[in-house]
Amino acid sequence: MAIPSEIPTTFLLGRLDWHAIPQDPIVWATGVVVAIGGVAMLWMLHKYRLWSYLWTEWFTSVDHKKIGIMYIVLALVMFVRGFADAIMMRLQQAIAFNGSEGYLNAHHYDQIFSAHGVIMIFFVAMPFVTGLMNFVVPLQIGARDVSFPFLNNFSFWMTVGGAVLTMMSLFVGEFAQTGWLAFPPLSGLGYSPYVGVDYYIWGLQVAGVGTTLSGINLLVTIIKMRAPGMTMMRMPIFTWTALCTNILIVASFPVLTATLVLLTLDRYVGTNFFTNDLGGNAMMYVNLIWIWGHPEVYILILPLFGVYSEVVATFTGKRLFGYTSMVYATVCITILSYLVWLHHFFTMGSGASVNSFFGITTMIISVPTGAKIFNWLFTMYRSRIRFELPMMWTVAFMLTFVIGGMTGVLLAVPPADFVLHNSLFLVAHFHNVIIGGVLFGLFAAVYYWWPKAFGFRLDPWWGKVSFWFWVVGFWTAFAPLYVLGLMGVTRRMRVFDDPGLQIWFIIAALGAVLIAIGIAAMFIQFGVSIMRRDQLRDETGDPWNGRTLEWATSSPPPAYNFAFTPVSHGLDTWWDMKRFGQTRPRAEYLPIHMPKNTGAGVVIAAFATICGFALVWYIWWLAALSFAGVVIASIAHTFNYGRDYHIPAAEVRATEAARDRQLASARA
Amino acid sequence: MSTVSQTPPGTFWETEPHHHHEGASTSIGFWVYLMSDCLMFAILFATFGVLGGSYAAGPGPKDLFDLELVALNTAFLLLSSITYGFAMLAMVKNNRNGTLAWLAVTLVFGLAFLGVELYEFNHLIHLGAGPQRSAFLSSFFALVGTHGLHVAFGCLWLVTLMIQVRQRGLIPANRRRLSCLSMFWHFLDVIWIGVFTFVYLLGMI
Amino acid sequence: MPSIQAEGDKHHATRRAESHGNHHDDGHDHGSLRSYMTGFVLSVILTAIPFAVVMGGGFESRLLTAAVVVGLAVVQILVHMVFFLHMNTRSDEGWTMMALIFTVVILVIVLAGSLWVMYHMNTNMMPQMNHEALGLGS
Amino acid sequence: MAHHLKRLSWLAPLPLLAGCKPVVLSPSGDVAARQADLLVQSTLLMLIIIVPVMALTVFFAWRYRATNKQASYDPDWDHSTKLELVIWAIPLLIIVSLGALTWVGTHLLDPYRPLDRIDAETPVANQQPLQVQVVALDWKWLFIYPEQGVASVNQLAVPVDRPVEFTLTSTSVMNAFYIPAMAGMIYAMPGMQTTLHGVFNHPGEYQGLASHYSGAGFSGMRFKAHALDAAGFDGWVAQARASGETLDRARYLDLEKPSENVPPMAFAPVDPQLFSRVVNMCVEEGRMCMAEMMALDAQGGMGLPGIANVALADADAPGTARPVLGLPPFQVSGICSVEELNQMLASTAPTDSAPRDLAPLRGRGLDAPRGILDLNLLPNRLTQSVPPGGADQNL
Repeated sequence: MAIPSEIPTTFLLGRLDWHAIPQDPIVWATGVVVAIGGVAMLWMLHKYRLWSYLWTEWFTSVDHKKIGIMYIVLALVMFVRGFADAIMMRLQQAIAFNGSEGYLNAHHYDQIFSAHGVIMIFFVAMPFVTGLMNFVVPLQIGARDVSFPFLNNFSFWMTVGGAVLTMMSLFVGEFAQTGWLAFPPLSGLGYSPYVGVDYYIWGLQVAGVGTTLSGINLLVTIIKMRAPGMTMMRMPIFTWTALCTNILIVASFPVLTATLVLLTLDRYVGTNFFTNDLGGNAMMYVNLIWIWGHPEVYILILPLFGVYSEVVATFTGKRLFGYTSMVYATVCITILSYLVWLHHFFTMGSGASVNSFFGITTMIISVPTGAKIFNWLFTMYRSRIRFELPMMWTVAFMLTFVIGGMTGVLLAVPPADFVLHNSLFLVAHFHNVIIGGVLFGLFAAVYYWWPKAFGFRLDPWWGKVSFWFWVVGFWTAFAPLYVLGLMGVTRRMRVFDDPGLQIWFIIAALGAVLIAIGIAAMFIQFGVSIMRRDQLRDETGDPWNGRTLEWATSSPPPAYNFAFTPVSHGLDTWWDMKRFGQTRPRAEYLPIHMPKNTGAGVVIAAFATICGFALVWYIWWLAALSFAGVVIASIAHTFNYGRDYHIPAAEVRATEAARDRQLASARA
Repeated sequence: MSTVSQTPPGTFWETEPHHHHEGASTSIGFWVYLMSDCLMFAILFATFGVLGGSYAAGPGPKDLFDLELVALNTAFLLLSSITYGFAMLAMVKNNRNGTLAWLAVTLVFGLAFLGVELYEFNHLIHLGAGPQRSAFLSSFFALVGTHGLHVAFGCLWLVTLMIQVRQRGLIPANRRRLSCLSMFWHFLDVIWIGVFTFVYLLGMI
Repeated sequence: MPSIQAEGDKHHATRRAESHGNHHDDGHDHGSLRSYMTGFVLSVILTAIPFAVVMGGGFESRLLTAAVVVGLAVVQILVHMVFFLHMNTRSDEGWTMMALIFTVVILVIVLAGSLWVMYHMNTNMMPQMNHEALGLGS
Repeated sequence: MAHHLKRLSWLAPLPLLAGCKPVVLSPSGDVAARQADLLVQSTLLMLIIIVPVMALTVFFAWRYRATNKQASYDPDWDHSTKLELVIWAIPLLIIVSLGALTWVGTHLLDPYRPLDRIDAETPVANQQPLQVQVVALDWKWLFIYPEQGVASVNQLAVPVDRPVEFTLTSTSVMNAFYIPAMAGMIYAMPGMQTTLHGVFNHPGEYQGLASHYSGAGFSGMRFKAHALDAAGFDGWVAQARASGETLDRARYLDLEKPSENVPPMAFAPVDPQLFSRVVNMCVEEGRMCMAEMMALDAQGGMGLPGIANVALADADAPGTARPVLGLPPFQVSGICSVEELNQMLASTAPTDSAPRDLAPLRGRGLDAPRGILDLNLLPNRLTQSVPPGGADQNL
């Protein structure tokens, strides 16, 4: 709040001065906690001499499995931040009644809800999904890595760079106070003159480059690197959904990039794309950002549809019902997701014909989605369901998601949207599909593929604790929001004057507490499982009696994934292999051609992040230097022709022999 | 579908040496990148389409554009396209010096294009018709400027590749890179067709 | 289970080196002098006509001029695609073409959709006036 | 209506929590009521499929649990054309019915469409709607009653059972105007004018609010909407008139400055051109009005001389800031004479609010459909995207 209206700019530090430190005890306390945690972590790393291990084995790794895991770690870290924001909002809304201003001022509260949305979408859901695809897809299609392993590493570090910029805004300066999509003119220089929106822009741009490149990479991997015999209609369903997701990424993130560039020009150069004067048109921004924004929703949910399909088929011990219609449903959703963007702004006033067109296309999407639900349902029919945690999450998803889908279709009816738009009903709806669809699926996926990634299972007891707290907590937190929406309460409110509403907000806050316990239980589960890893060890590589190729190799898989390339003769290749007893090939091992690790990705991404920071604060010399750094480091990287090496046959032989022994002991 | 055969359909593992030949994904990968870039231009075109008539009571295209200059620029870009084509043909014939020579010619045309464009921008800004004057000019500078930035990046890449070809010759990695840059260069040409048609020619009608 | 007697490691390494050294087909068609020249001549013509038309003052009907200019641009884009970018249905098993078609579909949706939406928005909401009353009208 | 409500009463259960009713489902205005009806009908339509799916999920999950060895097990059954037809067809049928409902409902309840009925029984007779001009300011609402010549801040009063036509705009950022009990919401945006038609059927005091986040003072941007009987409304107007504070352009520019949690105010008389100037963003002296600018743009702009026709913007005005890499903000100077301006502002947006029949189910600004992409170019429709003379100019 204490930001002066005229911010002096110096050559050396740009706008950066003491005013950049937020005048807010809550932020200070957070800063102290983060600093203590950070120092403790650094000390641990130093004490156990983990630096060079981390650098050589993880940070510079081009192994898709390790990059996938790093993505998910990033997502979990950012999830804690995003959830902290959520619980702060719930608390504020639960107490800001009867004349109370609550404990957050507008400057702080408005940053929190903007940051919550940005972080949850861009730095939790996106990296989580990307990490999952990175880890699973090459294994599922029988490949040794992705098409462009270096690019994969670089994409990851760009995502980290975006996250770092966003996190930095908490302690240095401020974050956007505009909502997660930063509509102009509010996000224009006139109404947001300080650094909040600039952090938003550069955080997303840096991460967006990573996302686009990662999308191209995975898309090409699926197109070009499939095992022999694996035709399109024999691809595992998760790979199919990953393919469609990456198509959506490649075809929608450029829209976001271009839109944000235009906003940037408005803010830095004074152009008039979205200003009120000189011919600018703010509605164009809303139109463009939603052209990206709607496919984005499907980028998040589609891969999880794939996860549910894999989980259902595995834990019912049954072939997936209606594979073909599942594929067509996925493709339909991919195309249709580009035809519905206007439903996010029916109430802007585009008129009845436009509104009804987009309303109806939106409803049409529910048809393939409905078909998917039925397919999972009929996969369960006449099956033998093992209620392991992934299956529990899947059933919880099916029951939760249909409600979210129903309220979604409801919001697609323009006249209904006229009373529900921007209300807490809308907030409840999208949390219903994103938590009930995306997050539940991610938890199922973590439990399902954890043994593949680390060689041991997760502890089921703590997993069940987490599950029940999450499911009950979710409904306790969001059912009241549906009710409040029907009472005409709109979103992003900081204080309320109708005391009758308070009880609902208190219930919602209690739900958030339950969810917090669920999250804590999940982290305890990870810790407990790591400590008990020897009891939980998976020696077969196939702990769930799986159907797809990732279960054909050991847990965790060797660097090269498969010593020999698998050949597919139909769906569920691993299931077929087991059926015909062809689970391990016997032949002379060959040297395996693999990409080398490189630090170039870390370096270029670090320069890009510094450049973003310099641009936020108008530190032009640093921006120029770091941009030159990006260009020079990239060019220098292209002069490196020796990017690969061969794993000698002897090493492969030794690894595979160890696996033979492991399998033998598992059988014994 | 529900009939499940009981005999193995064949072997499930490829135990013979198997070449995923290196860089097989590069051309499709780069193509996909170009498609995403194309969508970025689509947004800039859409913005120009919506805002291109908002002159804010200032000058419109007829007051500002000089078609002869645009024709000259188009000629530069077209010529650079065909000279890049010749470089590729020389590359196929394994003629390193020929490739380098044609790349150099391409670079000259590329730089000439950039020079003319910078002259045009400079001229407009001097007139007072800079990107701040109206939404039309904002979207004009954004669209044409983004294309120009791409050409500038292409020139930088071209220089890098010339050095690499000189150093290492026409090795497969360099051939792949030359093909990628070829796609990039011709793609920018395609975008330019859109620019001169929709921005300049239609603006002057 | 088929067991193939594999050659020794060393032998492999040489075979790999060979196959790396001399493959020209990197999944991409490089065209021929003839195709490049055809493309070039065609695009020169297709560029010259619209410039000539517009610089010469255009046709009587502005709509016709615009249609001719846009039509020729579309043809020229196709020429560039075929002769310079070597688009065909074969390269990379048709994926290149698929990607292109998909992009064009999205492009059309985005462009047409934006213009349509924004047209309605502007018509409904932008300040309007009866400019004839002001004497500004044509 | 009422029976729908009863069916949905589970949504607002527990007498303990009462005291607040789901106003969206039991509103006091006919438009909102019809919107609520549509909401309920759509929900019921979807429950046709949602309920069986949820029931089957639970049933299958229980029935086919691994421990239940009695249940049949058919691991290779993965396809049934009949079943797949059904699972695609049923959602499709529901969506087709819902789509039809949506198409009609959207056109019928389009906020731009003048009302044709007061409530389910009463059609609109020869009754002109009450004009209310709404301006979203940072962070308060200004209501101007052009017929009555009064204005109020953060307080709306309208007569019961008389259609109201709101024309809305904003001065700074995007906003949305929402009286849940009356007629849904619509955006209010700077330099643009939106329209909302609504009516109150029951007298009372209702909550009105901003529903689109607009910055720091957004939470306090609330007002009370009073639905009064005819006498009460006249009384309210008289009281407003008695306030004695004039709302002219100078007072407006003062009012425009950001302020939070503003208590209700009243003004009379009101500059009759004020709203028109706000929409056209030319309340300050010397600025070119938007309509004038667009008319000029439609003629191809003002040419090179137009470049110089600008003046530095007032650096203290809200929303003005100098971009770090650009020139200080400037604005276009108006060129119309006072008479021309008066004529133009008076002729802005002629409202045609006579009750209509159901035939052209379109917004006011548009004519009957001619296909999805048909940009019909009427000469007097000045827009930014399509100047007269053809879309070809800037497509």
